Amino acid sequence: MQQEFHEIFVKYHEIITLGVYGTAIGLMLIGLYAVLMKKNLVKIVIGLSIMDAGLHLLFIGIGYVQGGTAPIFSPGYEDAGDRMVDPVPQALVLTAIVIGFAVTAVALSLIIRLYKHHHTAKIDQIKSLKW
Amino acid sequence: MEDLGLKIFGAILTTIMAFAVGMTYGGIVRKLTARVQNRFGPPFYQNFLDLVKLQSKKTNVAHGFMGHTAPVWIMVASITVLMFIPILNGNLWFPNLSFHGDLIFILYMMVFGSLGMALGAGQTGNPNSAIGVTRGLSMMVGFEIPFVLALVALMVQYHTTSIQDLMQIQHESGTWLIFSNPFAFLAALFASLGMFRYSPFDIVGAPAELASGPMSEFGGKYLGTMMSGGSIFAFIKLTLYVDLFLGGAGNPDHTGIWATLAGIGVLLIKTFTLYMVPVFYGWVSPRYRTEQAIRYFWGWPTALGIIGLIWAVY
Amino acid sequence: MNLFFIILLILFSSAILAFISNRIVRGSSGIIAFIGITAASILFFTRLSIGNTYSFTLGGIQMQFGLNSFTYLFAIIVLGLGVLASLYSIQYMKGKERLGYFYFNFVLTILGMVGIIFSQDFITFFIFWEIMTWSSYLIVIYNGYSSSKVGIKYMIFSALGAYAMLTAIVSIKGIYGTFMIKDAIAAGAFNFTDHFYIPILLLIGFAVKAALMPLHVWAPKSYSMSPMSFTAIFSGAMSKMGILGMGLVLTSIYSHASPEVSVYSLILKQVLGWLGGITAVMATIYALIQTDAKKLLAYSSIAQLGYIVVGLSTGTKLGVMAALFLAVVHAIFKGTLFMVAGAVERQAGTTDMTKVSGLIRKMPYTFFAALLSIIALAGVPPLGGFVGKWMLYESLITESNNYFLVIVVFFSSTAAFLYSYRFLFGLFLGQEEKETEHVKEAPLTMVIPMLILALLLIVTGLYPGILFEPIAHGMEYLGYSHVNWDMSVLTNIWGEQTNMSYIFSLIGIVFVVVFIFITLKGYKGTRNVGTKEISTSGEIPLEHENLTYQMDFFKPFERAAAPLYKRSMNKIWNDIGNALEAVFNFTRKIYTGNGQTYALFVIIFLVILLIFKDSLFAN
Amino acid sequence: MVITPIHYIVVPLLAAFAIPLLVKIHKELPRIIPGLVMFYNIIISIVLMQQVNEFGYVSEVIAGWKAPWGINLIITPFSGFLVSLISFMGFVIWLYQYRFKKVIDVGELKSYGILQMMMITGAIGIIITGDIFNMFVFLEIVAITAISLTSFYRHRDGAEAGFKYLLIGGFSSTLILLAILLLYTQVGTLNMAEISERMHLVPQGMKATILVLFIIGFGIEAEMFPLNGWAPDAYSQAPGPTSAAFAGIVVKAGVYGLIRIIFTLFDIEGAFDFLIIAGLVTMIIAEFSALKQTNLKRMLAYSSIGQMGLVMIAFGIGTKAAVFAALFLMFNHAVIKSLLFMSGSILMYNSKDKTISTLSGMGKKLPFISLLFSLGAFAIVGLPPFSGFWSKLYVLTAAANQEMILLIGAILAVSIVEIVYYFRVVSKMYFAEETEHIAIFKPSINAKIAMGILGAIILIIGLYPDLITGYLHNAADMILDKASYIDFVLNSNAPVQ
Repeated sequence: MQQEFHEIFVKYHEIITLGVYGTAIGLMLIGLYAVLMKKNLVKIVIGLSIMDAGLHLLFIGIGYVQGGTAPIFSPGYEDAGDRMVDPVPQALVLTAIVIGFAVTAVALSLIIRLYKHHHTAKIDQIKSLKW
Repeated sequence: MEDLGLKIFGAILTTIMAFAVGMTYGGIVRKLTARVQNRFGPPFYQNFLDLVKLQSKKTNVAHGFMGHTAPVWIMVASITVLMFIPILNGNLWFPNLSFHGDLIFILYMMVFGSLGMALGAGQTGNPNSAIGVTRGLSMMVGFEIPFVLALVALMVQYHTTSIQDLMQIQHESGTWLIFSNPFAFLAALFASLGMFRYSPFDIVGAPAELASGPMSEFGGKYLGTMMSGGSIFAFIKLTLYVDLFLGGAGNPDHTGIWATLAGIGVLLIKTFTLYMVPVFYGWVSPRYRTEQAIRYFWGWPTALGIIGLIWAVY
Repeated sequence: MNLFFIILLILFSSAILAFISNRIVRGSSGIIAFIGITAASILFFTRLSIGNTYSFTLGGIQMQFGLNSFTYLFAIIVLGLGVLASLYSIQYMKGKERLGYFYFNFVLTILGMVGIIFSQDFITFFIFWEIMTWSSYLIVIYNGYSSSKVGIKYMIFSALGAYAMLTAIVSIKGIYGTFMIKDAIAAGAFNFTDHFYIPILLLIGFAVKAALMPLHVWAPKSYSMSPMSFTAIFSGAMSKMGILGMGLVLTSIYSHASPEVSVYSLILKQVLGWLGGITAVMATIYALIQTDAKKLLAYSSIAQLGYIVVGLSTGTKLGVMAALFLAVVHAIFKGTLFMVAGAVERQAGTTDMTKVSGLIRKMPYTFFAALLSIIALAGVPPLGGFVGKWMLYESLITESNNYFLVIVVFFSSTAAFLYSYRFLFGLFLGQEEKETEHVKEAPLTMVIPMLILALLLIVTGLYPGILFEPIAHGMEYLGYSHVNWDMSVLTNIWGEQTNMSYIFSLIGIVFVVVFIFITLKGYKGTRNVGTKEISTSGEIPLEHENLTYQMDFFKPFERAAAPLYKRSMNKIWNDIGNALEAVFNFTRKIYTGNGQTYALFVIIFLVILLIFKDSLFAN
Repeated sequence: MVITPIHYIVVPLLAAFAIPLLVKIHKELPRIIPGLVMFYNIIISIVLMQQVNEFGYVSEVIAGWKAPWGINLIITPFSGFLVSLISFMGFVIWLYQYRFKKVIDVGELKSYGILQMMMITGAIGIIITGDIFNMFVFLEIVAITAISLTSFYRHRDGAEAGFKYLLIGGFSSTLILLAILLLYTQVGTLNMAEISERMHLVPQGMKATILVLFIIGFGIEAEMFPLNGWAPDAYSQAPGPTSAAFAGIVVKAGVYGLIRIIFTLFDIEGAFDFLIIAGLVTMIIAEFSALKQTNLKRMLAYSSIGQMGLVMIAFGIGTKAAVFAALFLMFNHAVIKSLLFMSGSILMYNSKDKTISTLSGMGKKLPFISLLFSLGAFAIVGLPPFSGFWSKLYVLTAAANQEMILLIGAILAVSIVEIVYYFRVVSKMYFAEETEHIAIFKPSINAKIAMGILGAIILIIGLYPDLITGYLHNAADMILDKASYIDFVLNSNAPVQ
């Protein structure tokens, strides 16, 4: 059963990889679109988050080794080094997610305050600081 | 030492002669002008009578230090310049104190008197005087341009800044500079119209308009001394022109008494002829306004001067 | 410790002391400044001799202080005028506000100039140059905000000049590897073959300080707005720093230019000469329409500096000598004249010539100083000014064959009579104002410096040789060989001579004789009257009436020369300034204030870089 | 206790977390603690700089994993110089802000202290870490704290500035992360020394792409045009001490990142030319924009951007003399611009509508502050004998050695603009008619001391630059000597603590 699954996996590996990359880049572009085109502050922040998510996905996709195992050295798996999934991108993504979370939190709190003062959440109406 | 004594004697003689000639010329012009205007006019020696009258006035009105010294400045300028202008070419009796009569020095020294008079006139507090002075100064900026152009043309053409040398050159070559650089001469001649301040350039004194301009407040000994200085000055200007353009007078090779007298005679003829130019011009022209006068000098006379200079260079 | 440092330190500490002491004892700053400058001068003239040098390293750059015969000439100007102006300043500034501030900058300016004189390398030169600039800027704005636009203008042009200079300096370092002035000259930094921009940039830098057209627009107001005791130095000495630099550069160009590029140096000669000439003419005609005596003098300064530049531009022996002589004489008479203006300002409250008149009886000594200076300024014999003018004309006519330039210069100097007269008449002559009845002669400490300077003019007229000596040494330092000079005989290269002592004695004798004659003749009958007693159509003007002719003084001339007044350089610069400001204002619109736009910028920039990455970041 | 580089990070970080606890003990503690921490940091700096002088490098391996596997902290003359500078500036800024607002509620004080400590942690971390991802994390710490500090005042403009900063900062983090990812796929390591060693394996196109991403990512923090839209807003809206900290600390970290990437990681010649062009454009646009500003702090902000442009130019020239000049510029910029922001903030508090035109008469009301502001203005435009002159001179000399005459011309032309707007302010302050009287907020004595220290540094360095040129020369050597850095990190036998 496991073997079968593995074969199927190998078979469609390329498609899946492509899919992962495509999804990641697609997400990033969607995020970018939201950041650049949407006027609503909240939507812009959502766009930023989507962009981050796409990037994280890209990380994971790149770090994945086909048929790899968990990156843990343990008795009986001394040769795991050859076929384990690269742990570094995953660690990075974990950190990045945390950071993204922090950024979003700050952003949302700022939006609240902006809305309080300007009574609008349209970014093109909030430009008392210019030139 | 004997030489020095002779020189001083000559200097005094020159001064007296210049004074006499200047006064006489003035008188003659008054007479002539009157005749042209169909008046009888005063005798030609009227100027001397005037002077005597002025100098013998008992009361003189002094307007402060500058007013007091104004005649002194004029006399200083006249006499100093006179000493630097060769009257007769190479003649001992009319000493050429000039170490060659430097043109630039003379140009500037001639202003000395005007400056003193202007300051004196300024101190009197009479508005007419000040107006006259400003007119005079403004006009000077006008006529100095063609005049200097002409002088520079001569200097450049003959590589000398000395009047004596220029006279010598004319003497040796036999050609007057009026012929070798006619444009420069014309420019200078036009400038002389302004220099003598006859109509149409009589805007400084401007009789009937500014009283008598800078002179308004002067009288007695002051006016008398100023008149003397002015007369000397008129002679200086004429002699300068004659020296520069009309070949000067006198002959360095013959310095005997008769030659000298002949030289003086030639000088008188030449200067008088020259003097008649502004006078004639004045008879037929009404007075300019100041800016018209300035513009006049900056027009053709300057153009002629420039042509003269170019002529001299090439 | 080295003597150079001691002198600079004395000046520096007296600047600091002057700043502090005013808080302790009001008005003591002036005295401290005077003492400091005097002490420095005494030390300078007694202990320091030409040829001394001292090398040191600062910030990894080899530097050198030294004194050579060329800079010594300027040291005479700076320190001499500095001592007198600071003495004058004590009374002039008395009772004004922020004296500590004023004297701090006053002494610093002198420090800057002394430093420039000491500098043997470009870096110290530049450092002191900038110290001089900003400290003088601080004085220019001393009189208040109304003049602060003036200050900005001064600073902009100074910065323009200084940075042009700095560009040249670092280029010299980059190309020839040295900051030493002597080494750079020897290495051929100024030989005009390649890197011709170096001398040009340096000249621009110096031209600003020398108020050369078209970089002069800062000068009229800066000169007239500063306190007069400072302007005496500002115009008298500081502008000479520009002349110092120009002299150095120009002579190096002329003496080092190789034959194949002599045409360029010929062009440079012509350009500079004509710039100087035009400066002289334009400044003169602007001077004569001024109604404020201070502005009149300011314009006149610019005109005089124009003559000096003309002289320098010839590069001939007589021309350079004339320029340097004029530089010294200009320092003397313009220093005096600004002091005179200051004295009038202090005593009568204003220097507006339409409001003041007839001060001659009130301030006779001041008038005397003014009279002598004006005679020198106008170039009328027999004072020092004439000597300089004579040499200038002679050199132009006989040596450099620049005939039309002679006419231009002559035009300017003839027109100079107009404003000379205007100055004397406007302040001192004419009828006395009722408002100025209380005016008294300026205090002694103000009169003495003026009189000393005025007497110096007589000396330089009688014995110009005492100035020729240092000038000749300086020129020999610059590379001219066999500079001939005489105590009082001027000689041009055609061999024609003018004997100053001769002229002087002649004028003196005639003056005395006629003066005695006119005074003694009918002495008893002479009636001294006031200025109100005049014959105006047979009426005597009333007490309160003032008939002095002061308004539109040279209106006829103005009308005649109207085309010359049409385009003012000031306006052109203002237009340029406004255009630049508009550009700047437009530029900052990039920062729209919209966060999204900024984000867009980032993305666009990213895309552009990614597109061009191969060409941009090729290995 | 042995002092090691990790203290730099740990101590402020600990302090940041301790502040909310300590405030329970005494409500004045959040005021004092940052000062103590910064003082300790200065001590570390002194000790470590001595070691650096002795051995050349000091490094520390975290958790026993040697490089390239673990994260290492490394202090070179260059990073040592910068962290010392940051520590020092941090201390001066603390001195200045101590009692900046007398009446301040504890909550605000607490959060301010936390944020500030975090920011300094981040800035120092960026500089001393040898791991690129670690650098990214620290950069994010700096960014988030800086954003929070920007909008620290709860008025509307603060939030706006903060949001803009956040928006652009978000891009910055995304791009850097992407770049790190790409780099990792190519070289398979995150240690900077190892990356640098393996860089030649990376294909050209990929290398350039990564570089572009890095440049934009760090360029945002380093205020490169056109990525600096956030900067003027953030500078002008942040509290006074924070503005000073931006100039003295945050930007320095950003530039450090940029320089590290370009000099150590990559060996692409074109990047230097790019730096020159980018720096030039940054400088020109910023100084032009500064000219017509009416708000003093905004003007200072633009000026700050312009200075960073000059720093970029100097680094871009790339010779040793130029790098030395760039470091000198960074030092000067930190000191002078902080002084300007400090004194400028006090001036602004005393003006009614925070515009330059209301500054008239300040010279009389606040003589000391005005004097220091003027001193700063004189120094920043590069007038001798103040410290700003030397850095400008060195930059120009370095440029001249490469015969970049037009570059020199451009720098100096822009300097004239700089002079105009600074001197406008100075003359306004001293020589304008006093406007209406408003209540004067006098700075406390400690603020005066802080500014006095900076002023004294400006003067002393200006008169005797040799005091720091030695350190700067060492630092410049290090930046250019990539090989020995790699060698040290990877095969080090030197004292590793």
